Amino acid sequence: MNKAVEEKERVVVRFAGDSGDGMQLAGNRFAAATALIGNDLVTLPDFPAEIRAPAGSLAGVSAFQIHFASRDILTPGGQPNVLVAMNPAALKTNLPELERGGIVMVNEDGFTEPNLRKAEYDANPLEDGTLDDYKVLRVPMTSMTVRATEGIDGVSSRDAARSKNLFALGVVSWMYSRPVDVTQRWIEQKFASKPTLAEANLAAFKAGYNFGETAELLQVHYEVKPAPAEPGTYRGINGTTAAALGLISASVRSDLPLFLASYPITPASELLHELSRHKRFGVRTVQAEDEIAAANMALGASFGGHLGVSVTSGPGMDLKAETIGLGVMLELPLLVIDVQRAGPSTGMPTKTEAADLLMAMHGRHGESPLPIVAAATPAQCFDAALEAVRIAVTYRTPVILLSDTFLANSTEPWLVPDAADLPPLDPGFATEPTNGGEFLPYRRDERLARPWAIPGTKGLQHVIGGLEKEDETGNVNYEADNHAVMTRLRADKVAGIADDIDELVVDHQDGAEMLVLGWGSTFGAIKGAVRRVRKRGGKVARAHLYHLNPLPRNTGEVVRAYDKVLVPETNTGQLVKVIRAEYLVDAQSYTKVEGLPIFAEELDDAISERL
Amino acid sequence: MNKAVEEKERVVVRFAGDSGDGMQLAGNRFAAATALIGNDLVTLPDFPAEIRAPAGSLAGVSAFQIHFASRDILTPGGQPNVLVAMNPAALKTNLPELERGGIVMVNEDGFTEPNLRKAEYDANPLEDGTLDDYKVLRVPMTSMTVRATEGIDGVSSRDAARSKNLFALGVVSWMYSRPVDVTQRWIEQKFASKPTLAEANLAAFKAGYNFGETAELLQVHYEVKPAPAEPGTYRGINGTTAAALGLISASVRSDLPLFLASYPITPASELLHELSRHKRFGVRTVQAEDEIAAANMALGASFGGHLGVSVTSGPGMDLKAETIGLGVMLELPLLVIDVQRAGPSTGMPTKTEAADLLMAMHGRHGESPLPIVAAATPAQCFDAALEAVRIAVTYRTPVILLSDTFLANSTEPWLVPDAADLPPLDPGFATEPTNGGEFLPYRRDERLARPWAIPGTKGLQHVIGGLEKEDETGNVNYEADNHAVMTRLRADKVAGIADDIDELVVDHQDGAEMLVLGWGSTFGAIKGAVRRVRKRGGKVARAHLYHLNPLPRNTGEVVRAYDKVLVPETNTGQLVKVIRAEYLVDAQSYTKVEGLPIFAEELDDAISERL
Amino acid sequence: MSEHGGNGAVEVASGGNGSPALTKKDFASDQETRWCPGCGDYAILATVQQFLPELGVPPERTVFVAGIGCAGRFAYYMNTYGVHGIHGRAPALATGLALSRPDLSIWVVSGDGDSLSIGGNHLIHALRRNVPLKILLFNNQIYGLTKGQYSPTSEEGKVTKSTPFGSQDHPFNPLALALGAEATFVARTVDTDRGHEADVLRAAAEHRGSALIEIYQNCNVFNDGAFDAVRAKGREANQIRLEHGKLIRFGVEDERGVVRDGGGRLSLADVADVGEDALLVHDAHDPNPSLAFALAHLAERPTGPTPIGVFRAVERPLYAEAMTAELEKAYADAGPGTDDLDALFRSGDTWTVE
Amino acid sequence: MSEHGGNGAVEVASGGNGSPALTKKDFASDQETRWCPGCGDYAILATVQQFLPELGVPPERTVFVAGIGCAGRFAYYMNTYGVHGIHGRAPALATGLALSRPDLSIWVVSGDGDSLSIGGNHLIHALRRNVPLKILLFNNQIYGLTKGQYSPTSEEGKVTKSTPFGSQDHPFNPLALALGAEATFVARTVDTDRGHEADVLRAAAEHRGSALIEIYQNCNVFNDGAFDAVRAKGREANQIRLEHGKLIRFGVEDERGVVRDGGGRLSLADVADVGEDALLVHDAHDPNPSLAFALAHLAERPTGPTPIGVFRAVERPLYAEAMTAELEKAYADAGPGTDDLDALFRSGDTWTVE
Ligand SMILES: Cc1ncc(C[n+]2csc(CCOP(=O)(O)OP(=O)(O)O)c2C)c(N)n1
Ligand SMILES: Cc1ncc(C[n+]2csc(CCOP(=O)(O)OP(=O)(O)O)c2C)c(N)n1
Ligand code: SF4
Ligand code: SF4
Ligand SMILES: [Mg+2]
Ligand SMILES: [Mg+2]
Repeated sequence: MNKAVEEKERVVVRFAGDSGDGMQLAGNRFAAATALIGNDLVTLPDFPAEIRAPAGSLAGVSAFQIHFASRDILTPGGQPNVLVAMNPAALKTNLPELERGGIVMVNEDGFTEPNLRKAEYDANPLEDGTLDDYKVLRVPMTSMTVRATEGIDGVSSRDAARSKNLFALGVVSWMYSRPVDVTQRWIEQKFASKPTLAEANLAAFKAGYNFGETAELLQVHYEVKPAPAEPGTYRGINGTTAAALGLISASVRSDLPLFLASYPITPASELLHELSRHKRFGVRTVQAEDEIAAANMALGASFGGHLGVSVTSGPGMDLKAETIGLGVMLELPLLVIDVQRAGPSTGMPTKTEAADLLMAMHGRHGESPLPIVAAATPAQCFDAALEAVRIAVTYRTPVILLSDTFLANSTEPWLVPDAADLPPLDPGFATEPTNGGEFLPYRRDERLARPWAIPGTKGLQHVIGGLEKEDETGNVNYEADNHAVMTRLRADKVAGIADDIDELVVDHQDGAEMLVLGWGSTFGAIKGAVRRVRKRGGKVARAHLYHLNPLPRNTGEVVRAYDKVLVPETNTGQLVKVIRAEYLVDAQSYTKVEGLPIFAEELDDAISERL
Repeated sequence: MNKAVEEKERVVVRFAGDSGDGMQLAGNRFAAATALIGNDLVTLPDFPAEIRAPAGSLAGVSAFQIHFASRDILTPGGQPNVLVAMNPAALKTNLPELERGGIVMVNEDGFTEPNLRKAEYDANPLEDGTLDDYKVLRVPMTSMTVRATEGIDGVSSRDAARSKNLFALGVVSWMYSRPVDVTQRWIEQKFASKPTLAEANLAAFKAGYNFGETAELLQVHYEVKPAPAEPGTYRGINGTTAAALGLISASVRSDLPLFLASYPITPASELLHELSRHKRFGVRTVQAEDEIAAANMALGASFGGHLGVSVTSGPGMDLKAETIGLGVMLELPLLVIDVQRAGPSTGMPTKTEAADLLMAMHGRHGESPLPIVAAATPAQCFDAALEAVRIAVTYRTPVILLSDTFLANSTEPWLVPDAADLPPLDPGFATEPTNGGEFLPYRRDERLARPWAIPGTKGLQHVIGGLEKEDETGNVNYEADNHAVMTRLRADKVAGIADDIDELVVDHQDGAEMLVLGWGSTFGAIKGAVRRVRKRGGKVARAHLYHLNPLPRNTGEVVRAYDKVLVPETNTGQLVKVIRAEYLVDAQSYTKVEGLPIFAEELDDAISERL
Repeated sequence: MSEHGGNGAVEVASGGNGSPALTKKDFASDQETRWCPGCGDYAILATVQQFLPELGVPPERTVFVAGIGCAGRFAYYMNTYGVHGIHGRAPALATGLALSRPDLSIWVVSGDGDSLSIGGNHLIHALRRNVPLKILLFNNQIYGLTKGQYSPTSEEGKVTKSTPFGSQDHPFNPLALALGAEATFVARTVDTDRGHEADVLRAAAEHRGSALIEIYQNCNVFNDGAFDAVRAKGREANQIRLEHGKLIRFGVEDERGVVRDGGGRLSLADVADVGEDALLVHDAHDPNPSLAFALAHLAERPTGPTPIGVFRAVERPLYAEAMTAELEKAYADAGPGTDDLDALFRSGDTWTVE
Repeated sequence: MSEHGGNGAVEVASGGNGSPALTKKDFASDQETRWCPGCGDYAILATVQQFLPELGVPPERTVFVAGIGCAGRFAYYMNTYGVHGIHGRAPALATGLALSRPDLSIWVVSGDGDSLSIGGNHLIHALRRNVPLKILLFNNQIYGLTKGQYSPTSEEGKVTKSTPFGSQDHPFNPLALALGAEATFVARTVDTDRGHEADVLRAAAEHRGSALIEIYQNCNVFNDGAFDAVRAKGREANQIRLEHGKLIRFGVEDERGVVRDGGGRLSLADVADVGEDALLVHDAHDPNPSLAFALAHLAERPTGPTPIGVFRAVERPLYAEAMTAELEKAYADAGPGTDDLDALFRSGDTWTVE
């Protein structure tokens, strides 16, 4: 039976179920197929904070959202159009965000008495009218999956039930006309060693797809045309992988072996995991005893002539502060990546937030300025990593690269570059005494960077440390004038980087009186919100900061050019403090501190109110 | 023979010698006698950074400066009028600061060939005209001391030589007509158990005094009349002791046992040493294994119902950051005292600087606001400590109290208060469930402070931790709205303290268009500089911040009331950033980052240039 | 302040302070437990809640200080006072509490990463100081909460998320480390062995001072079966149960034992071969920790016969006990008043201006 | 990169890499030494500078990583590469250097506070990992640089600036702690005993892996005479010099020795009474650390007969040695290039837009 096909420009689907239900997998496979069709997309997983909360409990719900469209999109989307709910808990926690009139597909088999109780439902929401405002698809996914896999020998009905996520994937794939072969191929490869599992999963997936085609209650399905995109090869990538590839690229292009020392912490651990797999690129990874050790190990490796990197999240940043300060004094390259998460203290480890900017700037005792780079989108973490390394190596300084949970976990298409086009980077190790016979480890070049002389280089032996140093010689020195000079030199070196970075680019619009200024992961939401405002004829300009210290030279000019400056942040207003202090403009804040990214829709409202 | 007596309004004397020469003692005794006469005074010791650099070396010079006058004074003084130099190294390092035409008294016996070499003098400065612009007193102090102590049995000439600092003290005491009996009594008490030493030191002191009376080359001596002062009992006090007494007073007035956990670090160790002596007041002190442990111990003691305090300096602050953040989440009283020193990193451990303000504000991950109090003068450390404790206990919050090396080591007269007049402080422990049967550890009072329920209280068992808490119940909670609410509540609680602190007091002057705004140890220099400017008819106003977070309610009003706002700081400009960001006024910086306090003279120039 | 639980030593079954005998319920909080189904932590929680009433220390004078990790969640499930601190610092926070409140019974709960990786320094210092803390080290040889990285107790070559090619480092022997750190009480037990666990907890509670209790805890999600050799049903034969003053023997019919060979080294032997007299007698009270240390090294990994029970339990003055008593007295009798303050203010040179 | 000093083990007196034999001067920097006159640090500095040429590792491939403290100043006086890090973290920084540069000979210099108080965790982890570092622990049982507070090795009851009524805590036994932390090489020597010190340094240099060398160092300003019992002239009789494979005996005429009593405990005896055969033979190579541990506890404090020398020296794979070699190879032969990057970028699902 042939069903109607409707075209849609953009769709947001959310898969939600128990941690054990494999929703992340279903979502990721749906994203893969979607990417291959050529839709633009952004995804956002939402893990439960608990290791594995009791099955069926509210705390145990795991969700995966994907926003895809036939035009470029910027955020994982606010309200889903479709919600797949595998059990009552998943329905309860996710229904509130579903658009009125949206489609909710539930796994009927999951709505058992005990599960309803665990979800704290007094009555069955499928019966009591809770879902009246939505298009409801009640599908007994578990039993249908079990039936579909009957006869595959070696597969118990318990195993079979586990494949229900692929059944769900099948239905949704049909709904949005996703290609079958992509998923099929993946299943075959993934379970190559376990043929029966492969067979079961395949059967489940197909059963779901066929259910879509045949089921009475599904009359239409949809098509989302490919999005226009720059020609080239693409892959889906999240911020973690993008950062990893950026670091490896920096290592290859600089010939500096990559050395990562880290202590596990959510969400930063993923980068440690990713990099630990790249032997081929000579990547050394160490799981240190704590974050202090991790930072010191990275600094030690830098002293040895490696590219020393340490990645962590909020609490770990606190612990690295003293060592970063040492790095400021030693003037050695050191990259510290802060994958920000919701704080303060242990806070909400799996939730996103970007409230570490001022700590990055001021979170060390004494005057210890350092450059700060922030990534804007998942894929842009690649460039951000390259840029952070460039600055660290060129200026012999610790650099803090700010990312966050949202960027780390969210996926978007990445236009894969040609490695040969990536800028080479010369570490410029010192090989000769600076000064006739003598080596002056703190004699600076025109950028105020000092020589990087690594052990093994004859005649350049020197000792560096955390005590104030004499200008040029680097000997310990406690004199008043020298301290003033060195303090200024350290500051000027960092400030001078402004000559070496791109100016702030403004997406201006004639007649615009408001500038929306962003940094970090608010990029997509801001661009999307501005587009929405403009669609309705509103006039607003937009700019995004990739360097937070120093700020681009023209930043003052830019912010002064508008009557109103609005700074959206997922903190209580940090960049806005910097802008106000630097340029004395009455910049205003839009803040959201909920452990969630800002969405275009809400920011649209915020902008419109203020226009 | 009777010599002429001249009167002077103010005098600055500096005692300088080798670390082994006992200059700190000579200076301190001179200060004691000076105080007892009723002069106003401020002293400043300058210790060598080295443990004990080689005798006679430049690195080994130890100096003590005292500024005393017949009117109130505010700083240890810029240029000394008199320099006592016990050896060539002391002369070399201190001569540059002596006023042209000033008196330099040298210990001739100390100017030996080897000592000249150690001081890197090619020629003997006593011979080569180096001292032409000064009044030079060449006194063979060592030999005269030895001679004076001859015949005291049990005193070798080596021991005797050690008393030459008292000889020097004797001469200077005569020069400025200091009473003899004060010093005499002190010597007798101090060496009660070692009568021969007492005798020797006394002989040396008297010999010096008599030398003054008899020596040809001293024709005049001076008198400095008592300074007018508020009636009452006074004692000389430095910032360390004042803070210690403030903490003990807070403990007595609140009935909270004082618990100090610290890890030794210069210059903060002194407070640990001081407090560890006060058994009588039930003061518990612990030398922890590191600063992280120290902060956690103090926090644990606070949970137990004690007054938990930890004192440290820059590097230690870095290490306490994560624990302070935990305190912000636990909402327990915790006092962290940062005796700032010159940074970054290990920096210049014995030198002063106040560059930790922005770290105190932002040096933790996530949004973790806390109150900040800063001491203004050595004696004022007493009130600052009381105030910091009041806020910590009243608002159940960590508080950072900022002091610095200069305040800690410098001495000034302190008008001793009556303990009974000190404000009592009620810890207000929770004793009853908040809510019928239930206890809600995060239900707040009108100040937004939560109940402090300590172990042992039946029925109030509760568990608190670093994970985000549910409003009122304090249970772990990861919901978006709750996180927004709690983040705001934590911020509002701290911001609300502004209703509970003094307004910013302005020392205004009609026609003044410039406000000099200070915080911390710049108090004396600012007041002194402003007085100098006004003396010359300049018009300038002055205000000093004792609370850095929150700022007094009227701060904006005050800074907006002047065309120019000048902020002197011993950092590269930190408070100025805060003022500019908060009030959008074009406040300007005067900064000095030399490991030294700002002096009134230099600030006078800075102000005058800008008027 | 009451005498119970004072300085961390309690007479077991003291019947509590007059109050009606305590029950397990008194120690269970209303919070929903959130460990993975099948986690060894559940068994430990049950045993602890079951055991505590014995001590007669009421919940309000019992405090659980926990680190970060799955283990750290323990505190939320106890109806006592509790602090869920930051990662690795629980022993330090608990030390501050113990020094300020010697009247409390204080328990620390921590994982192998929390205690031995980031928190190693605080652990060894708490032990050497002999602070009255009962430290429960849930050793699952893995990082659970962060989803499966290796820990300082994981075996060499362990393949985990952070070590896809196998871990590189040689693990700690937690008991040997504690003994090297001058611990006065060192013991080991197994999560699911409720009887033995309760015995060890009882001994720890009776001990005056700090006690380190390593609990083999199965993480069935990220490191399942790590302790099967001594934990799985039917493997009791691998448990060398140490009891003070008793011969060290084990096996289904106690047919094996521990002997000291000529070189002075400890080894396992069949009682039949060596004879009873050759067997070592366990002396947990030996002031010298060398025997306990040798026993800790008898099995480097829990893969075969492994000693459990109390390795060492010796008397040593509590940290700051004398001082604290003195301070409390000074404070209690003549609680310092404003007159004392006035005297203090005026100590040293003073002068008066009329 | 040269084979010398590789992985921290060097053939002593290898005569260096062809370069003219090295001398003490090659290792002395031009910086003025700034310790108190009479400080034990001077003697150690002289011995180290004297000894290093033996190794044949040139100054540019030798690195001194120092912590904060008087001891930490050591680095400035060596004409090698050096880092004067932050307090307590030297072993961690040195670990990063060792892993990235296995060709270097890396020495860590640290005090008892730096290593055992704030830095305890990094020390024990470096030791358990067997990172090729030679760690010189200058133990003066006091905080020198901060002008005299007690340290984790100070005796109980010590009166210092921070403990006017006497310290409260029981000290660490540094060697016992190291042994508890799985150290592969543990030794002790005395600052002024140049000959013995050089022997110990030599043994440490020859050892493949991390070496902890406790050096009794006199702080004549804040803790003078702490080691007189074993250090002062004429007290050599109190030095129990351990030598692998030799009988453990000491005394002016070797008239005393160490025996193991019935209970298996070590004790001192007169050779005349017990006879030579009863004496213990030192086995530094015993894979089991129990004997070394017992010897470390033979003298709790250096107040009487005290063992010095090499307590333990055993082989164990270096941390990450295999992995590092592999990485260096991968990097060296086919140094990863842009082609490898392109392949890496395109791994996983990709799609193309024309
Ligand atoms: C300062 C800091 N670093 C890292 C983390 C992340 N973290 C939380 S628990 C943990 C280790 C958990 O392992 P373990 O201590 O063995 O406890 P388990 O979960 O196995 O019970 C880590 C690394 C953190 N919360 N804080
Ligand atoms: C983070 C930090 N805390 C404290 C200090 C202060 N400090 C410097 S050295 C030292 C201890 C010195 O003792 P030790 O390590 O035994 O070395 P020694 O001076 O005795 O050779 C301390 C506490 C510091 N520099 N940094
Ligand atoms: S991850 Fe392991 S330790 Fe943590 S709760 Fe689950 S089973 Fe238990
Ligand atoms: S204080 Fe002690 S350790 Fe430090 S230099 Fe002086 S004598 Fe040596
Ligand atoms: Mg664990
Ligand atoms: Mg020391």
